[in-house]
Amino acid sequence: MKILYFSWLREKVGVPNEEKDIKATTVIGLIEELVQLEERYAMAFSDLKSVRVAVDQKLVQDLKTSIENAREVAFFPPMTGG
Amino acid sequence: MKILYFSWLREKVGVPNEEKDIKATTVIGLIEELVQLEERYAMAFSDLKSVRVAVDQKLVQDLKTSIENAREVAFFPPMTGG
Amino acid sequence: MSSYGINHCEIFVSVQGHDFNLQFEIESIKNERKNFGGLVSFLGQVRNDRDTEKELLFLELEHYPDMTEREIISICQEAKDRWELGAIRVIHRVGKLVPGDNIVLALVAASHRNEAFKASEFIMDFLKSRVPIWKKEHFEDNSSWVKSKQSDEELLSRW
Amino acid sequence: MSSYGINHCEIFVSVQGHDFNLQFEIESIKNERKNFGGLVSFLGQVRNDRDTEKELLFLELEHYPDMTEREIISICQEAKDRWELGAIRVIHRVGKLVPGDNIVLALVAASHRNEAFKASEFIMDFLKSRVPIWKKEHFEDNSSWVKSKQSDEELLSRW
Repeated sequence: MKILYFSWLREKVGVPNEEKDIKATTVIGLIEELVQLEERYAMAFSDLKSVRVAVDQKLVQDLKTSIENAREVAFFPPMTGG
Repeated sequence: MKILYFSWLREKVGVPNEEKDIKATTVIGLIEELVQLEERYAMAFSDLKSVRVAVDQKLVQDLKTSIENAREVAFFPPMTGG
Repeated sequence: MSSYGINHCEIFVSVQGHDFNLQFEIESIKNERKNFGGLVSFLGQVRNDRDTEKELLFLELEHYPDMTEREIISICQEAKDRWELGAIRVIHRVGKLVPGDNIVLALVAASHRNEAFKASEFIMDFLKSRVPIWKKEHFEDNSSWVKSKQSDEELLSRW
Repeated sequence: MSSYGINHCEIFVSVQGHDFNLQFEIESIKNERKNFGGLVSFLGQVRNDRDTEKELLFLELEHYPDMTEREIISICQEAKDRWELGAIRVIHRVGKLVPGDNIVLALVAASHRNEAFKASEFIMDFLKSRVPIWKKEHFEDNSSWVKSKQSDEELLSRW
């Protein structure tokens, strides 16, 4: 699965994107799996209220959203476009 | 006193403006005085709900507004700018 | 053509027969104040679909010289008092205009987009029914004065 | 860059590094449909007064390629469904921008000014907090990501 990070989440994780074999089947499961891996993930996901998620480029509100069959999951802070 | 007419009021009266010696001291008095003069004024002022008035280039809502000391009074239909 | 600088909000108003250029007007604001953040513009043009039966040949805009410009300036000053604005530029054309021609431009620059939007809508609402300008539509075989709309009058009550 | 013609409302969206020209974009709409009646545009530029203490050197706009453009198109389609519009053109720049540079342009053409104003505000409100773009401010000796504003989020509830 392709995982993407933007803005300060990208800076904390240290890479813009990565391919990972993931066991988790939901967004929150994926976050917990990443946080177990390394300290940089734990730092990036320390405040989930500031984290927004897109599954296959669609914004999802619920962290329990399934990621089974998803090609890519993106994590980023609240958007500041316009 | 200078009296100005715009849009279809100008077309009905037949002139864009004219100088007149006026006895009336209010807007409604001026209208009544003009209507007595000639049929074209009576036609122009036949429906006062469609007539807007400016005294010295300031819109007035009340037909009883004084025109004493006024230099010019203008009559026109509701505006359609923009 | 009139230009006033009040409370750091530059107000520019012109009632003119000749055309204007939106890009030029925006550059004028940029030159005055480099950082306006947000700029809202309304550009009005002559349509030919007012009456679907007939093709509009041209529009004739009559106005009350002197008073027109002064009324527009007073609308802009009212807008400047209600919102925090950086600059306002309003240009209204008069005379004969054909379909596709520019009629009116209202530009409002502000630090916050919400204020620029509000001020621009406010100015357009008042231009529609409080400025001494009248439109006459000329068709192939007849012509008629555009009637004021009750809906335009009602819009004023929201301010 | 994407262009869709749906229900006679042309939607054009571009997320790009290079600058744009408002006059050119307006001419593009005019060429497509001669008589739009009213055209509302919002032009956003980089200010340098976000932090009055420090001078902004440049702004860096990061985005989520592919998704950004698709999200903007979906906002425009929602606007098209809510109001009767003739054309929508949205351009959002990404990359490094200095104070005074254009950031974003939202153009909406419609027969009635009220609909053009509403649609344009709607699009800007959603661009602010529903499109995957993030701004980083670079000053002389530090840099920081722009925080999203609660007030921008609250504006969405009015639609």
